[in-house]
Amino acid sequence: MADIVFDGGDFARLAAVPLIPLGAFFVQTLVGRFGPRKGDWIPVGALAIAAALGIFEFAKCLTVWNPGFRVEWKEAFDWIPGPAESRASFGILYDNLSATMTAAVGLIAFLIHLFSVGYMHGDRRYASFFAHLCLFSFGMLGLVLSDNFLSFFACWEVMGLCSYLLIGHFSEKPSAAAACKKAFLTTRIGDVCLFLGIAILWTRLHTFRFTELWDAVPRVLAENGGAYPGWLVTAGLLIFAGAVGKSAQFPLHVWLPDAMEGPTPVSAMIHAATMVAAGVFLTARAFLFLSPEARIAVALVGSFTAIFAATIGICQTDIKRVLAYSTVSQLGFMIAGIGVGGIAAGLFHMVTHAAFKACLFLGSGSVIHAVHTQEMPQMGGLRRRMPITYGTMLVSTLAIAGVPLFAGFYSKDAILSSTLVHAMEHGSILHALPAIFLFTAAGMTAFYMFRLILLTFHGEPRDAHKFEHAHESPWVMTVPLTILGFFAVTGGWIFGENWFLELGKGLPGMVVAEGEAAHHEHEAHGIAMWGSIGVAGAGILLAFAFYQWRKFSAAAWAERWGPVHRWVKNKYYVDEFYLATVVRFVMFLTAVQRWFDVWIVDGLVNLVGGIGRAAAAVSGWFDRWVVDGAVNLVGWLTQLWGGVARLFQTGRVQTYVAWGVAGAVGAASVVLWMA
Amino acid sequence: MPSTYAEDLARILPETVLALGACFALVADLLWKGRESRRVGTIALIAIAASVFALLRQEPRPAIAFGMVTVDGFGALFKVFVAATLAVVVLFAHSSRELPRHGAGEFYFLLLSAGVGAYFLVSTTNLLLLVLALELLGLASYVLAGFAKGDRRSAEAALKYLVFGAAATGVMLFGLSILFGLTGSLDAREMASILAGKAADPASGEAVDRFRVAGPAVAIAVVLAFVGFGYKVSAVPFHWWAPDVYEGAPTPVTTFLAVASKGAAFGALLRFSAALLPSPAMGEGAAAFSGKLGSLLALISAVTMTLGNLAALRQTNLKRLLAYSSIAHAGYTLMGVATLEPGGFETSVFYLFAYYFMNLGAFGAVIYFARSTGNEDIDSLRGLGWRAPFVSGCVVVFLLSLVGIPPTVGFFGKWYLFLAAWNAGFGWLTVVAALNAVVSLFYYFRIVKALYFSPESEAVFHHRPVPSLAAILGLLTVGTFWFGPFPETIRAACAESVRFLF
Amino acid sequence: MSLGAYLAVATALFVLGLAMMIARRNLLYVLMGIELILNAANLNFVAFARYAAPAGGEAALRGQVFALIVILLAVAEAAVALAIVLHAYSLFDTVRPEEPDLLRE
Amino acid sequence: MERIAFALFAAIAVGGGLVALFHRSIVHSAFALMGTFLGISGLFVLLGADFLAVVQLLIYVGGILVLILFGLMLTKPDPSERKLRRVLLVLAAVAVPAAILVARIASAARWAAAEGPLPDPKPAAREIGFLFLLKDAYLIPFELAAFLLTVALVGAVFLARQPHPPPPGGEDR
Amino acid sequence: MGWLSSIDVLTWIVFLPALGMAAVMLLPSASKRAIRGVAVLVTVLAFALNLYVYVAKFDRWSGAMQLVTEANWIPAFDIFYRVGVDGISLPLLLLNTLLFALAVPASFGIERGVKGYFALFLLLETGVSGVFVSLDFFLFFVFWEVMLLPMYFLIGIWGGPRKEYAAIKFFLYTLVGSVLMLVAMVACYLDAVPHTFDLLKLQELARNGQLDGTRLLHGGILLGLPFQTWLFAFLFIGFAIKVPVFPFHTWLPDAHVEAPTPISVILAGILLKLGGYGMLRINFPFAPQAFQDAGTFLALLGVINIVYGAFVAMAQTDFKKLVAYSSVSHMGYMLLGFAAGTTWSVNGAMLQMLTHGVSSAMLFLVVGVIYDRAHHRDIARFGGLSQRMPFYFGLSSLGIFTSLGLPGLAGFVSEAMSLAGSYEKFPTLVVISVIGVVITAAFFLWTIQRVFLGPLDEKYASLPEISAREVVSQAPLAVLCVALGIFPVLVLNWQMPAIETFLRLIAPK
Repeated sequence: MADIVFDGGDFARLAAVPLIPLGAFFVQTLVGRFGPRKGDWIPVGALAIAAALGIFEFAKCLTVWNPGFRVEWKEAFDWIPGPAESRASFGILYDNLSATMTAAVGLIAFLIHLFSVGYMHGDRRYASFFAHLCLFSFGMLGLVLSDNFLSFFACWEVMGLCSYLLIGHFSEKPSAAAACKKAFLTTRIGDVCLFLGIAILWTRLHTFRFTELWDAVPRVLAENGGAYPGWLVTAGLLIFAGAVGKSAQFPLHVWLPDAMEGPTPVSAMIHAATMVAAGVFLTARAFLFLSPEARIAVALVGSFTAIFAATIGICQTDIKRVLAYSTVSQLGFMIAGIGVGGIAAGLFHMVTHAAFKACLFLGSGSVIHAVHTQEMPQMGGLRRRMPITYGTMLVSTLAIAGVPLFAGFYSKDAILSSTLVHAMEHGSILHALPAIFLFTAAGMTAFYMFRLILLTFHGEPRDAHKFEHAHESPWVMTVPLTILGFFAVTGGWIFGENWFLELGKGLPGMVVAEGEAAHHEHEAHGIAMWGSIGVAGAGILLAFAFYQWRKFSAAAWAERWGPVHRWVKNKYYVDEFYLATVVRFVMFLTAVQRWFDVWIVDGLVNLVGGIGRAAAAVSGWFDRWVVDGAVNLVGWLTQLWGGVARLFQTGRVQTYVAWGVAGAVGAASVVLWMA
Repeated sequence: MPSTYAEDLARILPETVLALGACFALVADLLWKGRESRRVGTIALIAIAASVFALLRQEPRPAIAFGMVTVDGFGALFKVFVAATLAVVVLFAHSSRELPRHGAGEFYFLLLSAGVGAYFLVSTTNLLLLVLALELLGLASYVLAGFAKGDRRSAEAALKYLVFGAAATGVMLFGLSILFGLTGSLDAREMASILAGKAADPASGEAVDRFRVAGPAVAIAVVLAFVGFGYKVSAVPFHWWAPDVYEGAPTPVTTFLAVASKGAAFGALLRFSAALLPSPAMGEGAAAFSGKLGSLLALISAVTMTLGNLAALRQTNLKRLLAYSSIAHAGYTLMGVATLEPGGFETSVFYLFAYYFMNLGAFGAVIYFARSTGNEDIDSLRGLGWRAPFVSGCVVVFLLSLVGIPPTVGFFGKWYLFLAAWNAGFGWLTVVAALNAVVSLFYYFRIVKALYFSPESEAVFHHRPVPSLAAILGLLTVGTFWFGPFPETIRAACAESVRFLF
Repeated sequence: MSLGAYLAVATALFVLGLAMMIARRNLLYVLMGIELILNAANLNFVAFARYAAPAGGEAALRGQVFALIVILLAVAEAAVALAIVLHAYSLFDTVRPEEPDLLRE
Repeated sequence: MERIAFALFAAIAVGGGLVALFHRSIVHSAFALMGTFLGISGLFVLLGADFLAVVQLLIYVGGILVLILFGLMLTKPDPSERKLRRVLLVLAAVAVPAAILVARIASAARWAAAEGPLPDPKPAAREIGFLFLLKDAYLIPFELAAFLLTVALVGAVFLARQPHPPPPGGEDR
Repeated sequence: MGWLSSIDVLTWIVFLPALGMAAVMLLPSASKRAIRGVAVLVTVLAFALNLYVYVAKFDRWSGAMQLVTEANWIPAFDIFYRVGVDGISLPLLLLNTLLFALAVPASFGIERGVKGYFALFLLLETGVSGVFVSLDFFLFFVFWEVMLLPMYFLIGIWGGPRKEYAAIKFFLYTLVGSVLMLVAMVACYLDAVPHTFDLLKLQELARNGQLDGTRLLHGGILLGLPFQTWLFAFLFIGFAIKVPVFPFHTWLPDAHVEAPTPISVILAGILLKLGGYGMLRINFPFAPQAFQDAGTFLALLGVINIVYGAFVAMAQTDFKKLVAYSSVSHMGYMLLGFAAGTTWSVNGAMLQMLTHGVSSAMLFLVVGVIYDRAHHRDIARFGGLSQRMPFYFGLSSLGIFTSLGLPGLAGFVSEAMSLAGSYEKFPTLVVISVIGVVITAAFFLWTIQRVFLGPLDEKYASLPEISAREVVSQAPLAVLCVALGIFPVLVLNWQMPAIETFLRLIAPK
């Protein structure tokens, strides 16, 4: 196919995509807030342009399909000068993956900006909300387009900052204040691991740029006799740990549910579509550095997170918490997908998930906006009052559940089939685990999603007062909903397997299955398709059974499974577990306080005193030795000399003469003795 | 060609001018019936200025007048030192309230005659003239110490100074008589050449270096002679009188004792040890002898500075504290003398000049504070830093210099002393001196703490500035700060003057 | 007589003078002690002058001149000493040297 | 003959000193001191310093001793001291080291002195007089001694003059 | 005006504040406005001159010493007034003059003894600038002492409740340090073959191994240790007290807590860098062999600094003490960077000195703002200030995130370079120090949460927003925080050649 002509103009446009929102951020913080409508039109406008440019460039790629398409703009901006091997500079790497991501992120960000104009109407810090949202968009877009690890890491952390600021938006609420700090710290642990990974790669290969690193890996493998050297394995795992932190995978997922404290558009954008997806994007980019064993580990982590989060999602009552755990679970799907080698499947699911999860969150936002509560038990029967929201959310739920013809089905099916292929190829139980986990998780997803729909929209309104006031949201909120709903439905066809599967071939490290492996793949594809439909159907039926037809009463099951239910309801006490171990260990080191953020207010001062004493004891001895040592040495000298002086300086002149003579005699004898 | 009578007279012109000035002050006071004490002071100042003028007009070639008065650069430098101190003491006397109102004539007479004594002290190697000069300086100082007639402390100070001084002078005379006996000559330079000559060893009979024969006797005689200098310089075994006399005597007199009398005594000590010191050419017996003397001086210096600093730690009276501090500084100066080589002497002379600025400043401050707080205790100074900012600022500079913190002249003085002592092999002495400097930090900064950091004492309220005294202190501060970074002028003068000794 | 004898006498007088200054409880003894010490020194000077240059001449007289000057010093010192002692006596009303001890540690 | 005279005068001098030191009453000590001065004057004669002997007699006995007696008379007679044993102790404490040192000096010293019988001394008063006036001899000490006496005079008179006007600032700060 | 231009510009920068001090001394103490005017004029002029040198007169491609001027001072002891500047000292000098210029408006709040305050303040500036430009060890030492005294009085007289104790402690620690340095200086002077104090000559001698103490001690061995080890130990302790390094750091929190705000800005912003600069200029080049051997020990100390500083900061309730301990932690990165000795790590360490200077100065000004309003610095008693003072919250969170090491801001660049550069030499230590990074983030965010976020305490409902004067002194620093983050080139281009020459000096032979 004719190669796509990519000239300076394109690169300028591509550079503009992240820089315009950045410019908008500065304008908004300094000037915008005093302008008309508190300057919200600046960020929205900026995002509109960015999205348009992103889509235009993406369209340019679509016109001529070339899986191996990759174009670079080296040394665009020289950051740390110095000789070649220790120079750090920023540039743009634009291939199929970043093309799709730029377009998707740009569009979603624009829609969410539009949505928040309505949602955040009348908020105290309206202007700064938009500024931070706009800065976040710069972070995400910058990350997707960057060509080296340093600028990637910079944008990665800028996004962390924005998520901190946005979660802490309603800073009056102490819970929000604690949540934003928790989010930043947990992701920070991941970021630090990512930084270490980058440092290892830089020390060994003396470059930050992806392309150079990718070329270096085969050379290193060759030198090392085909096996992954130790440091490369650790670097890969550390980089994956960064992804775990950011995409809220199993050990570091605790911050995402609390992040729901932030306004809903934030949850929609950051904690559904973009930021968390960055972790998956990173795993895709760094896939080449993962050794085979590491890949299995990635898959296991992803799949376990999927089923783990799904179980919790089932018994949550807060609508946003359900969606949050569903996001964690879906991310687990994507990571597992990549882990088993289905990079394209993972990325395909990421894009489709971005669409319908954003729609679900925005939908729940408009519901909350209408009934002013997040607790599902207080909702019910809203179908009649909010038809558009109901319609879009129903469509998205169908998509996420994996019902055929909807976007989610295709991408989830792709992941399931690639896990099956993986399981068949390796055959051992360990390799089969991801497949088992994912299938059960898929079922559960269908169950809790429909539980959500039924509890919110169907059945009788449980709270009359709220029901009366419920009304459909204004157009500025419903229009983005419908657009996203449209993608939730058509996502699967437009992008379709062919686009993403083709795209996968161009990605570094993707092994194209031929021959006997291809047979496996085709066979697996069939089983996966039917399997996922069956599982989804079972989930939906169960949900209806529980909540629509009242066959089984949810409450009855709850006590029968008593302890299990309580465990699951309380999120397996993971938060409490963390508080007990990791955090306390840190606190133990500082001996500051026992429960880190649960008991902030009381009982803190004396414990802090404890650390003061401990610190003082450790370094105090030196301090005492120098200062007090000097002072009481002087005191001792003074006493000593006081006594002696009183003995000599008696004030009687005759003793003076006597001592004078004695001195003379002494001096004479000293001279004689010396002779 | 032996110098004529007129030439000799011209050579001792500064001394004569000073003596005439003293008599004229006495007569003027009688004529004005004791009422115009300030104008008598100005007469004294004029006399001092005239003597310095005469000094500067002398031609630089060194010469011996009247057989025993050596007139050379070294003598000139110390005469300027004494004259400068006298001038400041006269100004201090103006503004100090401790002196009786109508004894001005006698006071300036005695002061100037003490000055004459100091002039002769620094310009002779003849034992006779040395004793006379010491006695003249001494007698005048005894009376000056007791000058505040009604005050019992001053009377006691004079008494103690007299008794100890007389005893010390007596022992020195006895030592000198033995020295005269051993060498048969009265001039130190002559003695050295006699001792260097050959003499029959009583035991073996053959001609042996006289020094090894008479060595021990000469050593004892020199030690006895050193008693006279030690007492004047307040070196350790003979310093007992210093704290009591400094505290009891009126402050201007204490200043005179601490700076002029001590400086002149150091001058004489330097001149005698240079003359008496056998040059290495006189055989290795002599070198051993001077080695022994050197280490004795080093020992005395170490003990002096350590005792001075330790005792000062516990003082509450400002003058007594400065007394011990001045003993300590005598110890530091002795370090230079102990090296017994031109390089070392030069650093002692420089340190004396550094000592001049900082100590005069300190005593001036005592007078200034005594006027407003009525007494000399440190805690009566509390909070004065805010009421008398200028003078307190000067005091801080003086204290910095006394401790030896850079850019002050004190630091550079100590720096030269340490270097000279280290090069002369007294490494241990440098360490002791450094430790002493650190200890001295504590008691000097107790004054700073009182001035600035403590709540105001009631004695400070009726403080009234004294412009004339403040001006003098200001000048001294400029000296302390200026000669710190730019010590070259003084250092060159000292180095050149020391060359005259050898 | 031999020079040593004169030296012995002089040393004896010196010792007596010193002892008198240190031991006796009356300031006037101090004065007397001073005179004794100075006399001892004089004796020494004259004795050495005599034995150093028996033939006379300037060297012989050098000791005597020194002795003369020392006597003169003694007079001056005695005068000033007496004045100071009496002055102290008028203020402290005692001649015991240890009475005036305002200035002490 | 000369040996006997030396022994006599030395005995008077040292004996007078001892009596002066140990006698309880100060007046007797003063007179014993006169004996010492006479003894020393005699020794001077033996040593040929005739002018000096006369000066010694005139000034020490006539001047200084009278001065001390005046001092005695003007001050209140203190009760005679009892603890003479202490004085003996101090004497011993001073005598022993002094003796050792001087003995060490005598043994080590090679006196620049002639031994054996000395020619009889010539009267030297005229030469001493000239010495004091010769420019290159002892003119300066002579003039300076004169100046010293005036200073002593002025100082003594100032201190002794009555009445003492009260000093500013009260009796005893 | 001929002679004005003849005096070289560096001497002007150093002694201009001294002239200012003289002018202030002459003014009557009542006219506060005139005194403050002189202070502002002098400091800003000094900064402008410095900027002119930084931009125009300094050839940044050559790593050698430039604008060197020499005048003899005490020829008898080969002591010369040698002044010069290179890539290492010029940025620090610029930061120094900038911080002093910014601290002047911050000290307009001082009412008591204004004349004394500004006189000592300007003397301090002369002392510090002098240290950065002097090329003669004796001149270096004199300026080092000149700087010690005004600091003692500034803390002692205008400080907080326990000011005397803090002042004495500061004085004693620094005095011990300077005595050690004095001994080392004398040893170098006596050991150099042609007795000299010239730093460049001494570096040259040390480079080819002639500074080995054979002339001083017989055989250059004392108590079993070679002369170089002694020299390195004495100098290192002397400078480590200033940095401060772990065991010698206890004076810093007291000095900071008791010092008035503008003084603790100077203390944190510049005085801590003197230690680092001293190490770079004197300590390491004079004993290259000992430096190589002590590499791991230094790195260990650095890591202890990082981790210990972070943990103790976590435990603090006083905001200022917290920032003080965070400075201890940040200086740990510098030490680690020096110890590793690779191009990136030393450049990172050098940059860390500048970025920490900017961020800690910013933080102390921030603390100063609250302290002026609430008269206490207890973090636990604040709450929800962001609602009352949003603009102030913006500025302070910028400062905090810079110190946190957020990419895009100044802190990240230097930390990343130091850690990445040191990974090659000390992989395990870098991993441990990364814990410090996380803990730093923890205590800073916890502070933001307790001070700014959460419900507004009604006691602070009436707090006024940040005043124009305070913004004036913080704005340049805020701009620098962002500028150094995005364009570290602004400083790196100047310092890289100089660091190259430094690395050649200490490279193992």
